[in-house]
Amino acid sequence: MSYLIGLMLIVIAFLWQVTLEGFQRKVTAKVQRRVGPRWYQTFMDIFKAFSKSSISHGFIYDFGAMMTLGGTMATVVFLPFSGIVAFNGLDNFFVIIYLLAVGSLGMAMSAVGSGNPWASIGVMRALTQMVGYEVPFMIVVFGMIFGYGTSSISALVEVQAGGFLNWHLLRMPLGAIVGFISLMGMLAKKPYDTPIAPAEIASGPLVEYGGKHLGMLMLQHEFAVFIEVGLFVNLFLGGGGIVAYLIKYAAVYLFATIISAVLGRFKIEQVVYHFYKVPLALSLIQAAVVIFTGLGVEIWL
Amino acid sequence: MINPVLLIAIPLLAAFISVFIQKLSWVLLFGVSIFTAISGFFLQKGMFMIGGWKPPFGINLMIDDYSFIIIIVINLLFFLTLLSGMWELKKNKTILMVILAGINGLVMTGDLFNLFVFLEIITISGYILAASSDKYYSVFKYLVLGTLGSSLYLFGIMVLYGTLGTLNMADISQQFPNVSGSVKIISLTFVFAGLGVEAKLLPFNAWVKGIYGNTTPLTGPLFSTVFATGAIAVFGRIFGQILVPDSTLIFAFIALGLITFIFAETSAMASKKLRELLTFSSIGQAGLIITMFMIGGFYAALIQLINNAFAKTILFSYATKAYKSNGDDTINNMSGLFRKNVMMGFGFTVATLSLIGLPLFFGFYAKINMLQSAFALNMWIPALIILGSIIEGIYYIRLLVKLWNPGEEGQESSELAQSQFVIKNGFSLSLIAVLIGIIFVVSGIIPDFLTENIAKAADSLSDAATYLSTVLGGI
Amino acid sequence: MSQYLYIALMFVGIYGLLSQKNILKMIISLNIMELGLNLFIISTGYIKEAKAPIILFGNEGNYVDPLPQAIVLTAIVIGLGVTAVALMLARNIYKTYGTYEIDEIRGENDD
Amino acid sequence: MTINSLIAQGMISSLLVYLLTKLNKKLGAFLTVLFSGYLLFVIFGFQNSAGEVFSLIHFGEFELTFMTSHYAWYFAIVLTLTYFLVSFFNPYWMKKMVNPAAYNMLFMVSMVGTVGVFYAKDFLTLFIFYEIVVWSSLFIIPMGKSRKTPVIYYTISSIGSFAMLYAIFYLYHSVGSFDIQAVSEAMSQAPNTYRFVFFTMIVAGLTKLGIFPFHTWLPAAHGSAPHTFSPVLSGGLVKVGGFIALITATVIPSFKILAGDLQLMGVPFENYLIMLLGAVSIVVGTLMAIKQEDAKKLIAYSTVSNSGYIIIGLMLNDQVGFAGGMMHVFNHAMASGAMFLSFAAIAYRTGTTKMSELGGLIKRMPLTFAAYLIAIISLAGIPPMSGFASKWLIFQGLASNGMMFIALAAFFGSIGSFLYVFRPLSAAFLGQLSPKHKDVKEVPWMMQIPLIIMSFLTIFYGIFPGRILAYISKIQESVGLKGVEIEGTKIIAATGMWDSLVITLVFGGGFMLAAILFFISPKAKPVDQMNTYTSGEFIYDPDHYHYAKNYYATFENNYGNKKRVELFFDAVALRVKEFGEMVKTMFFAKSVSFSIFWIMLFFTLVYFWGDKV
Repeated sequence: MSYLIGLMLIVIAFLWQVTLEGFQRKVTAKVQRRVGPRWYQTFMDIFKAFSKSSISHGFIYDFGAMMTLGGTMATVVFLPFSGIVAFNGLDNFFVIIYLLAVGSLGMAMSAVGSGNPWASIGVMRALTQMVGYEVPFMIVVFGMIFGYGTSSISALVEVQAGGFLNWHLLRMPLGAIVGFISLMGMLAKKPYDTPIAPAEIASGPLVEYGGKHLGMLMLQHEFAVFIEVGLFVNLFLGGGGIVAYLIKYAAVYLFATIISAVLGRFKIEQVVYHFYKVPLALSLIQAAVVIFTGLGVEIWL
Repeated sequence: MINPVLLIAIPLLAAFISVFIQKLSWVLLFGVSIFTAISGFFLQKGMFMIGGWKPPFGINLMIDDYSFIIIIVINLLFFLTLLSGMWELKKNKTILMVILAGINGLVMTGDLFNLFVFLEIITISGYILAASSDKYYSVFKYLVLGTLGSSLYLFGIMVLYGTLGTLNMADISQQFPNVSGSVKIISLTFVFAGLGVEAKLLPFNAWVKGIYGNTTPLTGPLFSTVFATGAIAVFGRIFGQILVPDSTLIFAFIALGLITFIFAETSAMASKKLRELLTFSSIGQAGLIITMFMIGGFYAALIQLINNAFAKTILFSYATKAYKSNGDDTINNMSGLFRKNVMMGFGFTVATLSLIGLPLFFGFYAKINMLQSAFALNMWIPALIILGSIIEGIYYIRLLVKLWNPGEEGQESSELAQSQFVIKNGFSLSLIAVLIGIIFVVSGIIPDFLTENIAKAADSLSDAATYLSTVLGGI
Repeated sequence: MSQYLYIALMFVGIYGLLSQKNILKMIISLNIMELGLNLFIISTGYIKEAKAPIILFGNEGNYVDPLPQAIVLTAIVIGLGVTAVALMLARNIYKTYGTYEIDEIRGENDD
Repeated sequence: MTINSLIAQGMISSLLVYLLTKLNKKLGAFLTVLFSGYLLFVIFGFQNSAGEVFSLIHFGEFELTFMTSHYAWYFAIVLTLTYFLVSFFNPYWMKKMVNPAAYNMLFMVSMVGTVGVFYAKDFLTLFIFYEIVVWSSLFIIPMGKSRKTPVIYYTISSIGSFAMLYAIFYLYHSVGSFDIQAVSEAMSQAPNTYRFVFFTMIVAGLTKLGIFPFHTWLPAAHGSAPHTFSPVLSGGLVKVGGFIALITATVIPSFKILAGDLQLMGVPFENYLIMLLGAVSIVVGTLMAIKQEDAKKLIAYSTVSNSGYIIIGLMLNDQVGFAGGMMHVFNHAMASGAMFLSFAAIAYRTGTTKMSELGGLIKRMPLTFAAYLIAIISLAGIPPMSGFASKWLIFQGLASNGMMFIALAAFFGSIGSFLYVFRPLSAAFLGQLSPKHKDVKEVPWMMQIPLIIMSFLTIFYGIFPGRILAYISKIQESVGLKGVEIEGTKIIAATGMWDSLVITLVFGGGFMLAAILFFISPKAKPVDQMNTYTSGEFIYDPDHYHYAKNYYATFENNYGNKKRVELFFDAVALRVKEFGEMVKTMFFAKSVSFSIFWIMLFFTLVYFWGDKV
């Protein structure tokens, strides 16, 4: 049964996120005063990629592609989706973060396996960026885990039930800011799109991809976005019913899009420096507030 | 049972004869040495009057467990030294026999002035032997300091004589606690300084670098083991049993011992030549052992004394042989030398590890005993001992690693980078090295193998009453 | 009180060792020191208005302590030996380095 | 078979191995395989034994005794397993070794020594075997690339071991016994003594584990040791330090004895201080590992970082984090052992471990690649491998205590590990195959065995971590902690649970799904390695087309290149030497006047002071 729910979650994630991706491109276009593609353009891109012939750079190139998609899909299964949890109790924050890393590792391996130095540079940047955004985010969540004594995400959603005043967005505003900045980093949205920077390093990890390999990577990207935005919605906006969840999701995602549409790009060392300057400090303050004063957890309205 | 007087008389007689039959003097020398080495085990214990005068009026020899074990050790060491330096004997055979007589007398004597005489006998012989290295200025320095030291010692005992009217050790040890503070302090410091010159304590030992640093395969082990063991043993006898200092003064002496230990170890760390390194290590060990005697850890001190003596035999023999064969003893030029003679390497390594006090070797037993007796006093002395041991370990390990493994830094170790050095006439040394190495390992695992008699010796040193009754009450 | 004088003499010798840089002068200083010491030793056995400890004409009156005198005899002999060795060394130093001045000796202990 | 006779057999057979290696190099090496297998087999038989006492010898007035216990077995089995697996590499390295006989002998001695350390009943036995391990491993290291690093190793190691010796004798002085059990009982009455002993004794653990500021020997020694010995050093011997920490803080129950002390975040401040050091070493190890050019140095620095996790876990002394720390001992042994072994395999075939000189080896050495991949997944703590289990447990332990600064380091080290473990993968195995290494082959079958076994164990205990944790919970109960809670394949902590079997299945399912998608799509055309997007330029030299040097240069720019601790130690060493030179000139001057001055000064001082006598 759980496995079926998991499969269903994957399908939902696919449909919803790919659709939203289309809207996102539309919104970006509007901001930049272009017309933009149709909302189902992304579906067409993916299907087209899968139907085209492609080249392979060897075993690890193929294997990495499968590993990244497989790992990311597996992660989708564990993320609570508006109260639906495929495996009860296993929606552990650390599990999700680290399972997501399987996808990243697979992609990195596959990309470097192509033998193209641009890909290596892109992977280097992606990993470096990861060090930047993961740590502040994990510190914020660490505070929550201590505050509520649980690292299960659905449990963290439950404590926010009962109106928007209980959302962590308001209970832990600093943490929410950090979470959002980290989310931008996870999504590799501008100004944090350094790893793929098309004009600089020829799309970085994606430089060699075409055909079904590219299709799989696009899919992986969509699933990863679903997880990352979903994490933010669950942790800071209190999850909610299906409709509420999807609205929150769309709002967060489009908000990030709008911000990124008007920004430039950081250099990679600036990314790390930036993350370790403001968000890390904020996250430490937030965690300290939660751990030492209980403000936001025990002391609240 | 052998009368201890023979240990002094026979070498002296042989020395006298050897002057007339130069050609056969090596037979005499080895004969005498083998005789003393063996007869050390069968020495009759007790007190022996010389010339029929009863102590405290006459001179007496005293063989208690302490001098018994020291005699055995010293005569064995002397024999090993001869083996190691048998190509270097040349014209020194007569002097060596005199030294043997002197050092035996030094350890056995029961009279402070007699001790001075024996001390002078061996130091004068020492000057002559050391002069064979052609470093005359260093020997001159040794002579000046040695003479100064023995003069100070003589002054010290004469102050005692002036107060107590006796020079017999047993008599003095009985009366010493009752003398007034100022006499105590004057005599103690002068005797301490005088013996400190020979025992290589820090401010008094400027001669050591020039002498030990320029030794030959004969004088190296002779000075560093036979002389050093004798001097330190006498030091232990006098300050452990005869002239026991009071608490404040003993603090100064302990401090001096520890300063010697740590300062010398740091100097050794800064040394680039093998003999110089070993020199400073010897000084350090002397400081350590004297500290142990001062704090009353006789057992530990004796174990470490023996450990150090046998280890240094190999180390100095090897270092001096290396210098003799190649005209150089810079450590950096010796890389991979042990690969050419594994047996010497084995002995050297075991001796070194034992000296550092690593387990599986005899030195570890010494170290735990030292710590145990140091902790009985306070917490700082063991800490300083440990600090010194760390430094000592570092430079010895650096040495061993260098000597075992040829190779450029950053490259895999290989035979290609091996030193051009060779060791000539190394057979006897290999033999000694393996023998001592095996003894160190066996006694490192089963220390009782060696320590049974040492424990008795330590007891006899701390048991002044028996000493008194043997000397004064006996016969 | 004369003992203090002898001790002072001893320290004169030591001062000589401390200040002199000529090998021959150092040997002389050494001898001065030993002289002072020997005098001191004699003085420890001295008893005022006592006779020499030689029993020739019966044993009346006080004798000075004979032991220090014996000791001094030994010490003098030893001192003589030491001086002989020292002079031998001085000779050799001069042969090797061509000088008696410590500061001009090169090649020993300079590393 | 008893422990004491096992030790005796080991010591004797090490001599035998020495002689046989002199006779025939390969024969001796095979004997090390045989004996380490035998040792592993015998030790395995002690799995359920606890409290059995074996007497070794009388050492002077002391008696050396062994006692079996669960924690001893756990550490012993990890170590002997590492030794056994690594020993498969020995026969192939005999030709390259400068002194194979000594290598084999010391290999055996250090192996037997570790068993002695773990099974020691009293501190003296523990110390004896600890030092035997130190010096025996010490003399193997210079057979590799450096003659300086063994000295660094010995220096730092002896700081630790002598501090421990000091503590042992301090205890002996105040308690009158070396026995660990007796000391443990006596300490509960004397927290002040214990506090001092805790800090002095744990230094030995810290130095051996390579915890900041004692981490400098690890990269130096592990990086330059013979290739076959680095896995033992890193995977095995480092854990001896973990054992010392375990003895100091848990077997002597610091959480009970120091309960009256200031408690920081749920643990006594003493433990917290050590945890902070662990946190610093995680950060330092990670940052330094990221910038290494030599794969072995990189792995060595990763060991520094992982030792930080171990010490943090052990110092938590709770139900979850402690279990994580203990399990990390095993995980890291397997992972870093496999990483070092795979680079030993590479060095065997190519003669180098510099990442920039390698590349594309996956085509020539696929099995080595697979072993390395599995090892790094485990080391980075990514789910299906065993490394995740321990990291998860440590994170849970930290979270339930709210130790945010330590968690910061732990998170940073965990994410940072992705960076450094990926780099050798990318630079040595992936990318462009250099023409120099066109003819490289996979290593011989015997060298493949340990790689396969290590990978298998990593995966197996990744899927069924409960198998290890069940034993660890026994250990926890035996030292007075609450055992970690396991239900089937589920592991339950106070702040959450996880089931690695489910995760593996889901991951497998996802992978199958992706594979189906992959294989129903049109087939891809394989192309040559050099046939890539090159911005339209013609590139002909694979060496130049391989991105391997200064991989994270941009990231490194953020923290620079300052080895402050190394510089500090160098400065201390220099000062000691300068001091030695000063002593030489002050006390051993050419002129006699100097020493006469000192002698007179001595008299003057004594007489000024003398009226107090």
